[in-house]
Amino acid sequence: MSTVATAHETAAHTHEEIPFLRKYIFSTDHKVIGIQFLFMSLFFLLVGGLLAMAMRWQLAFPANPNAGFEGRPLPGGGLLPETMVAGGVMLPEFYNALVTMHGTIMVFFAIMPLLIGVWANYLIPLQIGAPDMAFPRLNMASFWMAMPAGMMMLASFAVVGGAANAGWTAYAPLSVMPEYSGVHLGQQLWELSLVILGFSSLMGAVNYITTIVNMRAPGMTWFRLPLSTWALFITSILLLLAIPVLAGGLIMQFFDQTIGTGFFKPDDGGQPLLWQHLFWFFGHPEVYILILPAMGFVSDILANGARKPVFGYAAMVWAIVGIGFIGWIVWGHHMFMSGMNPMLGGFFMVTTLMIAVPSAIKTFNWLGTIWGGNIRFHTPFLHAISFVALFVIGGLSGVFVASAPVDIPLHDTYFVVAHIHYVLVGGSLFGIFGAITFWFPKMFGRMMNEPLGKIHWALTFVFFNLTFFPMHMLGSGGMMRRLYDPTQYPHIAQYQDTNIFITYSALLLFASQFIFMFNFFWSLFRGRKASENPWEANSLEWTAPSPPPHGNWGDRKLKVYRGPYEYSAPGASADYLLQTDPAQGVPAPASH
Amino acid sequence: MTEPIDGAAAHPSPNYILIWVVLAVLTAGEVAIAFVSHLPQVALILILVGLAIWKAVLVALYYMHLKFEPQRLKIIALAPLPLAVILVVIVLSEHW
Amino acid sequence: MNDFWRLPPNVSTYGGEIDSMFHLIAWITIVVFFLVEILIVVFLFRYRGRPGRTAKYTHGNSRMEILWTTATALIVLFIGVISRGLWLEIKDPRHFPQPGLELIVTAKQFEWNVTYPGADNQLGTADDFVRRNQLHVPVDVPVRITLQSEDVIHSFYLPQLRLKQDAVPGMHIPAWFEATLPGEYTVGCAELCGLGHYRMKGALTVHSAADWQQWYTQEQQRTAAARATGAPLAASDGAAADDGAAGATVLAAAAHSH
Amino acid sequence: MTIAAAAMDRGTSSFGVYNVKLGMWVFLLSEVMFFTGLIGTYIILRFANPEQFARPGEVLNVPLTAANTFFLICSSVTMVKAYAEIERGNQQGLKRYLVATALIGMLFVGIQGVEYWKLAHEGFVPVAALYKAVGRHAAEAGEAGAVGAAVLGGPLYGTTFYTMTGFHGAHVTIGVLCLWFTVYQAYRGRYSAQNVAGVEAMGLYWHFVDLVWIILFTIVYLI
Repeated sequence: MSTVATAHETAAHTHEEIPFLRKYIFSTDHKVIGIQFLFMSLFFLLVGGLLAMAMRWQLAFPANPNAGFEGRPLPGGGLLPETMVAGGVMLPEFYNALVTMHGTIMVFFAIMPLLIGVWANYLIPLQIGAPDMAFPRLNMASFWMAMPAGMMMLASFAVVGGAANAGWTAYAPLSVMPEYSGVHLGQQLWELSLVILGFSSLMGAVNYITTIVNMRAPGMTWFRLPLSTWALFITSILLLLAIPVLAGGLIMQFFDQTIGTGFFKPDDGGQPLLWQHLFWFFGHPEVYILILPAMGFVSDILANGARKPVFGYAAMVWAIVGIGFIGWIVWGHHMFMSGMNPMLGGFFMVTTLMIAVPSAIKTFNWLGTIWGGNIRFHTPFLHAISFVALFVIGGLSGVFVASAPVDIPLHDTYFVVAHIHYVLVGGSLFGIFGAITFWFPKMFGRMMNEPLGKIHWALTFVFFNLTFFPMHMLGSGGMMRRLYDPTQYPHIAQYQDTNIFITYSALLLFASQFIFMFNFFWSLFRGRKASENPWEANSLEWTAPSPPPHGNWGDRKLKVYRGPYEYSAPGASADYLLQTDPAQGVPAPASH
Repeated sequence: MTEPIDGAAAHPSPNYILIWVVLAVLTAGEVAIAFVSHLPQVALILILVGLAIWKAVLVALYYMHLKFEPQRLKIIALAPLPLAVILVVIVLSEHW
Repeated sequence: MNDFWRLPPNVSTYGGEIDSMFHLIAWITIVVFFLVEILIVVFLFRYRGRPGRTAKYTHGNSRMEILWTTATALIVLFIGVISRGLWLEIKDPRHFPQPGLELIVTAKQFEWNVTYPGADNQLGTADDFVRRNQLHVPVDVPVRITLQSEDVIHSFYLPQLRLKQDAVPGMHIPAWFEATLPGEYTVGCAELCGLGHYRMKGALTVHSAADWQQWYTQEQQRTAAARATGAPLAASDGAAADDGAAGATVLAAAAHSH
Repeated sequence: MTIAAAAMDRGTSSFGVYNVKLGMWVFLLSEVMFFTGLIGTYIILRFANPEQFARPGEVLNVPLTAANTFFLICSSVTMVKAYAEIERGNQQGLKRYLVATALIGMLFVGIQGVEYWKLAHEGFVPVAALYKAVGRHAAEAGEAGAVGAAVLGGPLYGTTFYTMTGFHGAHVTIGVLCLWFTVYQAYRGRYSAQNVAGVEAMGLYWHFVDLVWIILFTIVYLI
């Protein structure tokens, strides 16, 4: 935490001294909690990436003497115990554990906290003009539940039987019957960890919703909120209503394993499909939880880079609301092949395709936002526009799998893997990189290095596409997901060179992230000092000092006069106009 | 923008004891209907669920003061109900 | 475009329709893809920041927004409507064709056991026989399969026939296909089912009509002979636990659930 | 904390509902979804396996639970009375009714414990492999009668019953703990006619738990 300490030196003198522990560890300041989440989730992002690298190695170089593939020992595999890697060869059960933990850690402990734990905490009070969250202590508890949950998840690698290996979707009965999976304690730790994390998210969601509803500064009407805050608001509602259903299901799984109830065990009359319904009823809103906040950040950053108001602000808001709402009635598209009633499949197909409408609204409005702009190509802007370019691919590949008959050959193949990674890495992660590079100066009072940032962006963009685009073709070629050894099947083995190519690209993609890591820590200490408003942006956070002190604006009373995107307004003295600027003589926009 | 906060004295005090009596009578009625009457199964279920919802609504409206809250809070309070119905009805429809 | 997408060669009746649908969506999405990506690149170049110019001050254009919203809605509605018909044709038991052969496929870790009806052509009788990981069917005959699982969820995947259907313990799920070309094809598992998931594969043999009769009769005779002597069939023949009569309960349950 | 605290408790609100109350309502919405998952699971499993569920009263002790239901309703009225007293500034009334509510809540949990104890002895357990409920009447006829009696219902009955009522019971237990904390705060004089937030939030939670029980009692015991 010493890094945080340095960054907050400037904040310290404006306030009475708070003891170190209260200030940086058990802090109730929403900004410190946001930064704590940032360090935690970046750590898990690294762990999740490492797991992926191990998987990719196995996929590229499996040993299959029958098919003439020699295999190569996993680098560093000798450090792992015999239960994971035996004689340099990764065991299939360990591969399955990697698949499971990569998915779980990335979704629940990297992307979710990076989007929500970090930015909802950091941005909401700053963007709505509040001194802190509605429930600061609840906020602290939220972080201090997420942390042990993550440790528990990691610890499950070390227990007898290994970590959970039934996939991040934990389909019953594989997940609940150790006699089939070989995993006892690992799966239980997985369930408990997610229940605890769910609690943490729930506390966060209650806090975010109450704060946004109740604590906006005078003049900050709903339609003057930055789209980041709007997206985080809808995301919080989705979290609030989806997480408890998952928690209920997880607890039932836990009971099935520990006390021997029969919820998901067919022998007792329980239903494996019921778990899938509960999981995806949570899981599909979860997918939007993982993308909506990034959409919000991207809207903020694009408008800032293009020096233009967001195109169709109201439509953008309603599209977020629409995605959030339709997201509740599409979960069955994950279950097209599950043996669910085919009539239901037809229903879910139509609702799923409808999601394309709000997604298209957002995409075209982003295009409209950069159209006619005066674009500044700063690193956050490059990440944000990459988000748009890659989200389009993720959205379009979604149309294939949304169409139920086309999903028949594509379901559970690498096409789906490509689709989810275009949305979650090409979409969410680029949005996150955009957000980190954009708000870093506000968080730590120093600028990140621009040239390094651009190199990182370019390499990430190139290697991301080289890694994930070929997966589409592997999938339509019939390569199943979660496959320990693709060379077992002749129709996949013929494309092994593609798998090797993907692995090399993935290694380079992973390596490129060290540039970001270096830039992040170097800038933390050595970066150029940031001014209050380095990007010349409009929203309220840019009126507070960088970094803002505890309480954000001190005794200053904020009043909001306009929306957050009044860039290049005629009559204004600069090409931006702060929301707090009374600016006499500048005509108010006709609509919101 | 700033409206008066819903103050302690802002709403009338309903007759809590009367509500309590109604709840107790409805509970007794439910048990009676379930065990004494000889209605067909479907009618029985409909009546019992109807009575349970009636009781739940009484608690929400009076004990939880929803009746005296701003319209916005009422809407928020009802928000998850459609989702609850969607989940149960769609999963149930598999068995028809 | 098959080379680009690497779709495995299709050998089933409805596979062609799925592929057409795939390509239709592919073309629509490719057009949208290029439209959006080219616009991004053009805008980035055309509106790059230069000193002295100002950005357009506009908050949107309702006509444009309504236009692209409606266009998107119509396109996805079109895809939805034509997809739905094809979907029900393939997956809704009420639309299944009259089967010329009925089989039971029982999945377990990590093998596919196929139950064939014996000489009486009826499942659930004593002369049923089971072959492990060997699915044999005649060409040009609709085959109806009842999928079930003994342990966890598996997914019955025939890449060249464009068929995929989960096998769920406790359920008896119907599926059908009609192969159009004799040959050897793949049976795979598409749902993570445990440590042996990757090797849970079988062989699908599509026979010409004559070959089929020969294979089918031969297997019936082999089974009968083996049962008469009490000697188990060699494992290399792909013979599994010989529980012909067990099929009866399966069929009864399948009839009940649909 | 100090900076935030002033604005937090009953801070200015553009919505018309102060933070603690709004937060509690928002939290209760997620509770609705939690119980939807549990009750929905029960409905679905019962619909799919009607033979696994005994008729009302055969296994479960309805008279005892009906009495317990009545007690929970009583605790709701004492809770709302506590709130009404502090709204009028009556500290004594607040304390009296809060203590009554907490005691009745403990009574409810106690009776539920007794119910579980007896049911478990009659073979009605959540563990699927050990389920052998013979019903109250066979069990009351003594060991001899119970041995030969047919098992009523199936493992899913025990599984769902204990999970649903158990989670409700856990909510009541947590509520009782919070109630004692509220009592403690009341004795420290933390509440007044101007400061009812804690009592009102406590009340909302308590009534919600009561409301869930009203639904559970009907669905689990009477249908």
